[in-house]
Amino acid sequence: MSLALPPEALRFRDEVRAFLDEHLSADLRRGAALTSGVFAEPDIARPWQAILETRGWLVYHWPVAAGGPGWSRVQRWIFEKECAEAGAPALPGMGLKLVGPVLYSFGDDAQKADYLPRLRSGEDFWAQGFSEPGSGSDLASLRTRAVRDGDDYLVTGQKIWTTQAHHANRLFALVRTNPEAKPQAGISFLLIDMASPGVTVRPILSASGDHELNEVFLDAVRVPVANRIGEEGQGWTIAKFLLENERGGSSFGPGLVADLRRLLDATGPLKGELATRAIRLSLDARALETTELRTAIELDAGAPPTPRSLITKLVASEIRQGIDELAVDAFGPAGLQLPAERPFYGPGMPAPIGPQAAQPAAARYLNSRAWTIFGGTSEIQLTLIAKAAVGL
Amino acid sequence: MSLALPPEALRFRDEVRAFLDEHLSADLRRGAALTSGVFAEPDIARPWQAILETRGWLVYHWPVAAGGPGWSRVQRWIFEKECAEAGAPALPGMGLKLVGPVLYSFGDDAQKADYLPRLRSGEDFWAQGFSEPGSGSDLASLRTRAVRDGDDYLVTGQKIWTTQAHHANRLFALVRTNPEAKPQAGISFLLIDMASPGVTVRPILSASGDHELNEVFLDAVRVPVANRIGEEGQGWTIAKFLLENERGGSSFGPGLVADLRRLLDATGPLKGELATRAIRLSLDARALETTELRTAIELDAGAPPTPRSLITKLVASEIRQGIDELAVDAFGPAGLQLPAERPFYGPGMPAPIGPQAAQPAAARYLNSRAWTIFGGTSEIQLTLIAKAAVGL
Amino acid sequence: MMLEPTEEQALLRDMVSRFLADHVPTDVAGRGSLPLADWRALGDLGVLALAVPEAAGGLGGGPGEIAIVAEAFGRAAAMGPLAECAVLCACLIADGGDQASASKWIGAITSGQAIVAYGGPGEGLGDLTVQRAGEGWILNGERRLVRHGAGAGAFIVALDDAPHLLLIEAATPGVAILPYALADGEQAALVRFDAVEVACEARLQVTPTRRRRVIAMTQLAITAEMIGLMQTLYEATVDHVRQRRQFGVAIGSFQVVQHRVARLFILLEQSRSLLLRAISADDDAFATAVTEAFAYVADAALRLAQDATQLHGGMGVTEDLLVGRGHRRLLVLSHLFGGAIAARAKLAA
Amino acid sequence: MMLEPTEEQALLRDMVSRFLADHVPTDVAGRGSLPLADWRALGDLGVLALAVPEAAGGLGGGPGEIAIVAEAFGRAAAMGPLAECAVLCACLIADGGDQASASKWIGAITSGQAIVAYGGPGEGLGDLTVQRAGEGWILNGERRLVRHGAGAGAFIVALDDAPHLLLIEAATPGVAILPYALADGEQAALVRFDAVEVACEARLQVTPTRRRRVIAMTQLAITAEMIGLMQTLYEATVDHVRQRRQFGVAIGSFQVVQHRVARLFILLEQSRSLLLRAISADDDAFATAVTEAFAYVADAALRLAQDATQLHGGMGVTEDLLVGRGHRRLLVLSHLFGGAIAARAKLAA
Repeated sequence: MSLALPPEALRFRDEVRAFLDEHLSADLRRGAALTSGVFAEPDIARPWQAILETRGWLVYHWPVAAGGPGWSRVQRWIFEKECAEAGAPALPGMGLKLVGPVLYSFGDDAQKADYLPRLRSGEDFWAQGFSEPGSGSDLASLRTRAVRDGDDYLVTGQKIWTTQAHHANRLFALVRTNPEAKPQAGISFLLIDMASPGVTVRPILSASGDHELNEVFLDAVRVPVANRIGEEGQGWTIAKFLLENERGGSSFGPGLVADLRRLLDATGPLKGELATRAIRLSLDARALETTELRTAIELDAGAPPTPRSLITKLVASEIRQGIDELAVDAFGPAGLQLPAERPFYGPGMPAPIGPQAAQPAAARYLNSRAWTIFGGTSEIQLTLIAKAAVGL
Repeated sequence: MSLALPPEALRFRDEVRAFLDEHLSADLRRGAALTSGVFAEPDIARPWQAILETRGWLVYHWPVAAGGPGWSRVQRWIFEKECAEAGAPALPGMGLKLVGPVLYSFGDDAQKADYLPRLRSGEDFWAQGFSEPGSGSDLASLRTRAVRDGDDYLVTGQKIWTTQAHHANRLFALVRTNPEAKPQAGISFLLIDMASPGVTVRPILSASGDHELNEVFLDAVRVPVANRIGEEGQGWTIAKFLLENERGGSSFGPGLVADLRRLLDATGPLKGELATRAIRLSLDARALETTELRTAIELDAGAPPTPRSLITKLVASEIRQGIDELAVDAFGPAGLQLPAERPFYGPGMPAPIGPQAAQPAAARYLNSRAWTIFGGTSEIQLTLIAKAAVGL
Repeated sequence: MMLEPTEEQALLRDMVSRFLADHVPTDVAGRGSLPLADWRALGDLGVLALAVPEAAGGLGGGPGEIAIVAEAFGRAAAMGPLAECAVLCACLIADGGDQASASKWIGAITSGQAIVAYGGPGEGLGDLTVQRAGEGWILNGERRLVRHGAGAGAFIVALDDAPHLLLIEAATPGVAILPYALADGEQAALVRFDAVEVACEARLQVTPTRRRRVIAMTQLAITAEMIGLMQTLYEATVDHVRQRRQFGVAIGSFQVVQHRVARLFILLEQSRSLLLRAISADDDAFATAVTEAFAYVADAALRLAQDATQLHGGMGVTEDLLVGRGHRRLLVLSHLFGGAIAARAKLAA
Repeated sequence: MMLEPTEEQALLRDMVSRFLADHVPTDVAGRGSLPLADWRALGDLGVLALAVPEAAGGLGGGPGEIAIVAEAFGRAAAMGPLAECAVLCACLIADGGDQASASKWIGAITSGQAIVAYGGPGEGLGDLTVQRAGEGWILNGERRLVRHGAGAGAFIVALDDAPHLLLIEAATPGVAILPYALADGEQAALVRFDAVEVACEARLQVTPTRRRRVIAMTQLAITAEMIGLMQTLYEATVDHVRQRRQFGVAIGSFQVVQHRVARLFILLEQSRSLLLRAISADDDAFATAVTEAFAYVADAALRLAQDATQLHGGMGVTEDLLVGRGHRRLLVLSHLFGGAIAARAKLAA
């Protein structure tokens, strides 16, 4: 009974560490440290993606057959922890974490050959078209229609909360192909070229002033039937697969541990209530990374997925919000500045009030409120835990 | 717009204060300060009840027609605040607060003449027979049966959580007189002589070791029909009247403010986390007493009862628990002692570890967990607030 | 003892509310300070003279009146230099300024023609030193969070360790103003003082008691503004959970949503109680009662804003809805004067 | 890297669990220490020798083994002087005692024949002074929370400001033992030392590093015991909300109940993670990792106990159900060594 990493794991860790030391430039670290949104912007993400792809570690969580390096779950955990400690950019997950696994699991050979290389090279930038204005947590009520027209579908509807859609050239979307069927049964999974006529992207500004989210309007957009993943009506099954990947896919704890440490480096030692909150957050984050390591060890040992992994997203969201609220409090008056310019590491940014790390604090605080909403609200997560893990 | 007490209210306050200075003996104060349960035990409660009755202030919350002093709501609030500040014993509410108002509101002349004087003199000590093992928050599901037999009912069933029933000679109880009717419609309200054959009281020890609660077994207990309050089947209406009195009847804030102050007097200045918790509790308690004063002012001005008063019991319960948990933490190791002997002010009590105020701390902590359960759980209260105050 | 506003207070509230309803429609609310023209119009209505003593040509309003106006601002998510300029700086000049300062600035502030901004001491607010120089002083250092400092005609600078309150015009040589945006969209400034020569007339002679009271009045205004905005966010949230449907029902029918909104109701009622308590406190107890109210409300406001955002779902984190913008505003207001943490520390001391 | 116990650890766990299941039925569990006969039987099974180094005649178990046994105790709500006596005092004597002490006490402890109780320093635990007197010392003062002190044959007294660890027999002149009951039904003692003469052989020579480690092992045992009891209360609560019906349905079907139990699941999993992390820490990191685990678990345990009580309704506050008695036990365990607050303060320092 021990979580201590065995020698071969330590060697692997050192290898990752050495790689990060060498290839993660100061500019990339700085960009990552001053990113206010969930994911790095393309100017940071693209070069880092290329570096990882060159090393063969971009799709480290994909199976060997799909081009992954064949790492164990524990190796993935170690890799994620080292990346977090080193302050690597958070690559957008829509391609690598979401549609990638869908493509290699449900796509046909032509689709795989067509899309996977471009996904990895960064030529394709993906956005996710799931949510709609009327259907947030209740995905099955989606209304975007795809009507068959020869070898194409004509897709009409509206998607919302589409992260980084303004950078994307590809959209994967759930659409209703059969309005007669039961809500879940009539849904299909389509790949849409954002350059198609009828696609309009409208920005949604966050309260922080960040532009990460968008609405995507689809007006009789012509999508080849060949761009459908799986069978018609299989969309719900694929979506569930994807959402489980989203929830349980990667480790949150290491990033939270590292972010809290970086915050405390920037603020210096905290006193009083702030010190107490920092300790509590640190214990929560360390517990979470260990919970994630336990799950990785179990999966490597061939155990079936544990319901414990359901807690990850919920707990991570609350720690994230706790850290970002602590930051505003700890930076004092400097935590209240919120320049309109972006990115925070860009040349157009005004001089910070107080330490540079304080400048994105308010933006981060506001943005991180989204963590308990998107990707399944905390309320949905708790119900899921009660049912699947507790057995109520 | 001001809550400042006008001169006549200040004069009234001074009158109450002078009375308490003179009549609240050191022994009574000490007994009250070292009581671990919700209510004072009879050795403390009876003499204090007699003193108040002599002054005409025992049933200060009853209308003039029922024998009350005709105080405004604000006067009641002031009286309760002064009693709390002075550390007066908490008189059991089953008679004075619960069945008393039922008697003068729903009783016939014979019942009033029979019971009210003995209630005030302390000759009658009342217990409340509402809850049953199967029906906690769901009172309408009660199963104790009362079957008509000539001029009597034969009452059979079981009541639980009967506070101080081991001291009581009277029980007021909800019983099912019509098993055919809808759950709420078949219930009646009876007054039962505890000396009747078939009444058995079994103590329920609290986790703290205190004996406050009991089970009362009723085995074909003969109760004259004349002991029924109101009509047959009117029990639910009377119970609702009584529960509203229980929830909204008196002020909790002043007692919590005073208890917290006494705790801090005993512990001396607190540091760090404990100081923060004390401040938060103090703000909560001061807000609550002010919320209660606002309600009193409104009622005196003739406004209808405000839904704001629904928050009182819930908020008070949580502050109560907060203070009692703070006490255990603040007393340090001494907060962990829990002698089996009772009462804490009695001659048989072993020497305290640390300050005397620390000796009942663990008992109080354990007992106060009941606050969010009895008299409508916090969950029930929140639902009530959502519906009646928020309008959901 | 009266919960309702007096007739005069009700007239004041209705006047301000009506003005703000007309001039700050919902889609504009919470995006930044009122335009100067609107500010002047408020001055014309007498709103900005409210806190100034009658002897100094103001309306001599008390805590009740100030809270009523500030709450109306919060209710409408309207912004402007109300608390620090029209309450704090105006009162300090009226109380302690010489004839020249008073005649130059008080009329300008109360008519909405000029802003005097406040640079008080506190953790993270920057260091300042003041040295005697002849009849006057030399000022060096900075104030980091001077709300509305970008457009101010003058500053009142306070020092913690000295009884100095100095009124310094923005155009004084050595004063450098670095404007920046706060989270609520208002402009603040970091103001640097580089060997600024301050004449002896610039010193405001305000007794410590009065100074404490005026600062408490300012904090009361901020507390009342938070409560007004809490009320607006609360009502928006109740409406939303009644209307928004998921899984075929209104989300307000879910037990956890009901309980959560019930908690917000409690926060709001308790906040209001402490505000009323502060308004009603006698002079000796006033400053502490305000600190208590602020300590509670600053926490409650942020908690309410967070839950309002959560219950609004995705829309709650955008700039499109007032709930997101109100959240930003409450983030700023709840952190002024050191926020709830400094207030609790003060109460514990 | 292995989550499951080794084969030997599993045998140990099963043996202790079986013994406790046989000897501590649910209606007895959580009411106080095991009877002496049972304690001796555990000694016969080798359980009490687990922490003692092999060189001193023990089994030389590590953190994993100690956690397994302590967790089994918590799971069964069984009580006894496991942490402070069989782990802490036994190890201190084995490490630092002379031949005579070792031969007198170690066998007696590990066989369950005698109890050596621990009086450590800390806030509220009482003042002690020790003065040199010839070859030995004179001890004056008290220790206020000596668990199992009432029946102890000897005490190990530790001082904060001195490297002293003194082993003092209960019968030594000047030692006065005042037994009292703790909230969990166990007997503790306030022990007074009135000019007690301590011979030089009574001093346990334990290096600071080793002492820190042994104290961490003790805290680890208490942490594991809490987790075992949390698991028991959690399971009782899940069973209860499945079975208890109100308003015609199981209360476990209410959304707020579901979410609340889900939170308990999270607390338990996170607690277990920090325990495993501490067990797995290398020597340098061990003491800090234990403090971290204890700080988290002490809070989580009390929170879980409170919610378990709440969800059990009225029955939860009685002595009849294990949930109420388990709550008492967790109240005590979570406050040992200064509780979560002291642990957090240590981590912040």
